[in-house]
Amino acid sequence: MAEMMYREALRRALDEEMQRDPLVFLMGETIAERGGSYKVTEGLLQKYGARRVVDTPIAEASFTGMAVGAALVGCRPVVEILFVDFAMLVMDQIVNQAAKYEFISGGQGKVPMVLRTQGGAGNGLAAQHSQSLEALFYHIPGLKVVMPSTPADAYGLLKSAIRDDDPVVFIEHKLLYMTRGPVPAQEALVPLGKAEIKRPGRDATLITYSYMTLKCLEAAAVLEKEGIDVEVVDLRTLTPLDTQTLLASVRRTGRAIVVHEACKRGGVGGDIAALLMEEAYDDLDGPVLRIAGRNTPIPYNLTIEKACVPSVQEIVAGVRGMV
Amino acid sequence: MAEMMYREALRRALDEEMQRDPLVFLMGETIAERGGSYKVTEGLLQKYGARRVVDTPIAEASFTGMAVGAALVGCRPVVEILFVDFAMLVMDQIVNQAAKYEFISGGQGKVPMVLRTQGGAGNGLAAQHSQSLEALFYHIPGLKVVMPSTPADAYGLLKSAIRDDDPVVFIEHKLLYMTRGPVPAQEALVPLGKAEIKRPGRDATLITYSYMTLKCLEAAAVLEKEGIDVEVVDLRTLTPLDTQTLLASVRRTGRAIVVHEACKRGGVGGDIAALLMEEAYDDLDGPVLRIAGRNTPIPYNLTIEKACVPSVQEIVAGVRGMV
Amino acid sequence: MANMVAEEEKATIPEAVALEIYRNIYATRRFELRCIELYRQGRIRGYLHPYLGEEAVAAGACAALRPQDYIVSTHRGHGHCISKGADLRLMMAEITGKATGYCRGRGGSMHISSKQLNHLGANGIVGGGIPIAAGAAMGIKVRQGDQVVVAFFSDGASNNGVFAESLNMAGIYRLPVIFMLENNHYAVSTPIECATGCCDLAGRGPAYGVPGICVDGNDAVAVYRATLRAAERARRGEGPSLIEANTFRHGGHHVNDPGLYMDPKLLQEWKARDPVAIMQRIVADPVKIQAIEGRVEAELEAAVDFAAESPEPDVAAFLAEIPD
Amino acid sequence: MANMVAEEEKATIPEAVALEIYRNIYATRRFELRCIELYRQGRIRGYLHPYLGEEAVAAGACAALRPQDYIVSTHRGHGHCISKGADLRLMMAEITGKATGYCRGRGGSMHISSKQLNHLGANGIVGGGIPIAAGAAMGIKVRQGDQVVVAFFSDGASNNGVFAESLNMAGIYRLPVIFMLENNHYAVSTPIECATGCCDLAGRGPAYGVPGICVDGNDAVAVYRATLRAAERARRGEGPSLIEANTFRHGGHHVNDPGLYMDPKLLQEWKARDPVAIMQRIVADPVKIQAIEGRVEAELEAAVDFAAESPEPDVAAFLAEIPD
Ligand SMILES: Cc1ncc(C[n+]2csc(CCOP(=O)(O)OP(=O)(O)O)c2C)c(N)n1
Ligand SMILES: Cc1ncc(C[n+]2csc(CCOP(=O)(O)OP(=O)(O)O)c2C)c(N)n1
Ligand SMILES: [Mg+2]
Ligand SMILES: [Mg+2]
Repeated sequence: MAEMMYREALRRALDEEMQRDPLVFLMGETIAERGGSYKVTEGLLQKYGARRVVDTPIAEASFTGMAVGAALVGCRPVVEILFVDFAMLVMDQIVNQAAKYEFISGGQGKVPMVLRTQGGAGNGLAAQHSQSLEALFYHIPGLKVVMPSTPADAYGLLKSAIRDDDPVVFIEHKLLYMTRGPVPAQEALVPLGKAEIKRPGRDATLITYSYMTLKCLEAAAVLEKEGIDVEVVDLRTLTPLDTQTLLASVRRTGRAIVVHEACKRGGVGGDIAALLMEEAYDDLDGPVLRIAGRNTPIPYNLTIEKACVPSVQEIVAGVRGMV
Repeated sequence: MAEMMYREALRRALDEEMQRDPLVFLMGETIAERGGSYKVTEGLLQKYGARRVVDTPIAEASFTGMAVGAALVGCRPVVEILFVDFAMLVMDQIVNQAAKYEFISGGQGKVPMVLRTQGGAGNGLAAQHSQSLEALFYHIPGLKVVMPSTPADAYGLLKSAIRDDDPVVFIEHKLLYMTRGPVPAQEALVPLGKAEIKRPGRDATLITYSYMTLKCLEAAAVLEKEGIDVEVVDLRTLTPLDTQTLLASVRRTGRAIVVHEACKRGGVGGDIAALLMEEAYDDLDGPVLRIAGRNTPIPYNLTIEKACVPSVQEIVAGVRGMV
Repeated sequence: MANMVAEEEKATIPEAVALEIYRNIYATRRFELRCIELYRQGRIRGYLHPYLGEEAVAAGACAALRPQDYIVSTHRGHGHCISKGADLRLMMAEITGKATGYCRGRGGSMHISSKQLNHLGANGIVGGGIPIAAGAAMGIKVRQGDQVVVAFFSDGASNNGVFAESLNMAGIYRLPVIFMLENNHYAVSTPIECATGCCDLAGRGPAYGVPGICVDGNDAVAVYRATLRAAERARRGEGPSLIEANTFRHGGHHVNDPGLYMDPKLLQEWKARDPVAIMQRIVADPVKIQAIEGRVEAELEAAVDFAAESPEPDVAAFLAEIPD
Repeated sequence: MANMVAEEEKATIPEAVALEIYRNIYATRRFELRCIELYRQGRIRGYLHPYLGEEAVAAGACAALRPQDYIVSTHRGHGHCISKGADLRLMMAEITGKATGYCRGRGGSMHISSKQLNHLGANGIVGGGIPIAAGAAMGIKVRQGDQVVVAFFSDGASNNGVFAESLNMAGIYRLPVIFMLENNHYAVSTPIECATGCCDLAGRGPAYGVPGICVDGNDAVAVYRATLRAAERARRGEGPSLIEANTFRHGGHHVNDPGLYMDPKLLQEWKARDPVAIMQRIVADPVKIQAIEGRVEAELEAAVDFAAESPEPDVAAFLAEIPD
């Protein structure tokens, strides 16, 4: 095990996959010379050259479309969209092209591309640089959606995403880049579609992903002192969703809260809650609840920004209220 | 009451609002000369001139952005995006600009625009012309989402949408344009945010909207013969959601199914189901279920296309299984 | 059309090429007419956008390509598909929604593609294919292959932002892509003069550093030559080209559009320069022409029969294929 | 920069205009420097993109506008806001996230706007404001007003599809909008030569039927004159103009970017042509210059104090405002 930062883990994944497969290449804004806004691609230009590490103009729609085209001729492009907010510029290419191609071609072609992007609030970046928009991808058949919370997962999932034959939307979190954690010294893939129980517990299940996993673990630590034993399930991959692990957990604990930073209305929490209640109603002691972002754009001011996303206290109170 | 087609009702709404307010104007592809692909804007160019009925190039992102700008200087633009699938091209302008403006300006400005578009399967138009994507707008704070099922609602809601000071995504259904129904002879607005009980019933609630309202009413007619009395609630407006009417209904019937054509995964059904269970768990006899579109793009072939969206039989079976 | 290359290029081209071009023009013409019949009979559904009148663009362009080269097509894509070498049976099966079609009935006319032919697909999103073509060219560069990509699209798509973006990026990266702008002068009912303040569409190339030329799109030989030059340029690593091929639809935007808004005089002028007739004059030999036409008719009837006899996609199998 | 208008236009302009321009250039310069200090002290958060070195573009352009004219700004928007007449107190309050700011602390530097000033807003999406500006101009036409709209944006944004689309539509509809392309030669660290195959950005106008001219963006008078001409043209109903104003950042992309990738020779050359100094030479009168500077310093300190003393937005009130 090596200790490393989330962003280093991502870089290592890119590096190893580029080494392994000459068809993997990167495109994005200021990812080459400058190494990316969050330094994830630092050094890769020097190592792999300008043919495989490509700085683009500010033309998100088309360079994402280009990734689709490159994937169709057998490459494995990884495009970086600086903020998931800007992914709104590429929805046509993602929703109508990448996600649909295999289907409309009757299975003739696949689109093995990864769209790396980054979301979440917390740095005073305001309404167009702080969104959590995974629900928009989650709803589209043909896409896989990955949202790692730890360096090890970031590393192992990005490698799997690159090797996957479907288009994968890989969403990092801006507050995670500098977090540290152990990553296996040897190559280690994390399969897509497998949730991980980050903390086992008996009294209630917190279902979460990305940065909120850290908050849930903090909440669990607080609750532990009160004798409440909480299970924290980190989805890691939203689609395919690991319903098996989820169902097993809530059947064991009988209570669950889905926690995410994205706005509650129309967030994936509702879908997961509905699904668990459809499938495990009789094993539940009450409704599956949601603790999620307020239904508002994110403001610039840090104080009110903080009020927009779930806090540890809110999660603690939520669990207390249900057990 | 006058009998008219859904598309005629829409046209009447546009006509009356343009008559009433010189700041209302229309933009879209082939809406002027040709009267629109679905003939909704027919005759309006002749009546209001080229300054207020504007044919655009195929530049959806920018003409939608132009609507935002026009709204900011006091107009009430109504833009037409031919298919909701193409709305993926304008997500940046809708999500990052229109929906955010009031908030980021600290309430200084409003964006009173309507984006009229059209969705749904059923005509063999395949994967890029048949989607139901309302969930993507439903998740975004700052937007209102309207999906009328009848000519009267289409008429009254479009008028309200145009007068509303917020950006409204107004989604019609391609299979509804030629349906007929009564529309008040006098001017009659339908308020945004009010669901309508299209059929009262005691045994279970079907919560639905848009074209699926017709299917639910058909299902209710079938079930009536079996002695099952189903309430059909047509949401009409998805945001703001009329939770009051929904809660009152499910508290009365104790059972509910949300029915929509959009893919089940991440559709609004999950959100509504979760919400109802959070709020009315003790009044329910079981989980709120969902009957929704398969998690797949829509194919061209009519037979398999049909298999992708809920049928009357499926709804009937769903209700039978729960009462 | 000031800088349009030679109105009707009579200079000799290899006979095999001329015959191939004529075959594809004629096959497209007949295929489209047959599709319109089938549509009227309810055997084709959804949208059908005939390529009637524009056949020379696809036929000329594809004749300049090798099998390993790629094309990206549009909603008006039958001509591209046929000229890239499609099996008419698999095409017709697809367009009639049969399980035996190129896309197993899932795609239809607007989404036809063929992996085997390196045809990356028609597209229901106007302009949607342009960045995909540029990306395929980028992929070829990454793979260090020597293929070129032709992106077909029309005047309407040229007003969409992805065209400017893709042109610009193709220029920067010197991608082996040819932007084949089929200027048929209309986007549905909107004439190009109403959709831009500058109708010199080829001129948009230089604005982004990409050479742009204008050719007579009803003259397949002119298109062929221009494409050949652009393909050679691309293979030499000199980058993309924009070719504006001027042409005209012989009818409305889709099968149900009578196209009444079209200028009748202009339509007549363009019809007088029918690509089928122009190419017949170039091929010249009536025996060869007849032989080609006979083969095409037989192929076409076989295609219609094949499609008619083919099964519909199986519903249960379809549903079973949907992933979790 | 071949067709760049007169390097440093010395021709007389009304003194009041010259003084206003100098005031805005100087105020912007000082405001930015003060913001950087405050950022280092942690009193400004998020992104801060200084307009240092580019002040003449906004000051020159806005001097050609009337109060009722509109502007649309960018992430690098302080200069636009100041030159449109902003109250520095409300600006500083906004940028430090206070409840008294233009946007009540919700927007910050990247989203500042003022309804009262007809400033439609900065934007966090590169290029996002361009169609909004065209649309404001469309709205003016619908209202039959006589205002014009200036869209500020930079070279990076000019490679985004919305620029081409908006330019094209502004041309068709003859919208009263001025596309003010602040070519500072970089998009973050990417030099414009690496982001397009054709660096004649003004030349993109004619490709869409919009006249394009190139001016020295460090010479506020040149920008002023060009804007005035474009505004008059717009008011006469003749439609949009594209103005490429060449300029250069005096530092990195944002406050935390040292900008080491910038060509030091070029930077020095541009710094030698500092817009503050150029405008001082034009105003010439040292007494008037000093008077302006004195007033700006006082205003600025008052703004910093006002912001410091202003309350943070109230959390409970904020949450209560969220609609259902
Ligand atoms: C993004 C998008 N907008 C609108 C449409 C509807 N539509 C289909 S074809 C067409 C006209 C396209 O014109 P052009 O690009 O000139 O192609 P042509 O039909 O002339 O071949 C339009 C507007 C679409 N399919 N996609
Ligand atoms: C659509 C979009 N893509 C990327 C970014 C990230 N970004 C912020 S500023 C910037 C550079 C913009 O360059 P330019 O348009 O030249 O403006 P300048 O910074 O030079 O004023 C980038 C890439 C963004 N904000 N929006
Ligand atoms: Mg056309
Ligand atoms: Mg710049």
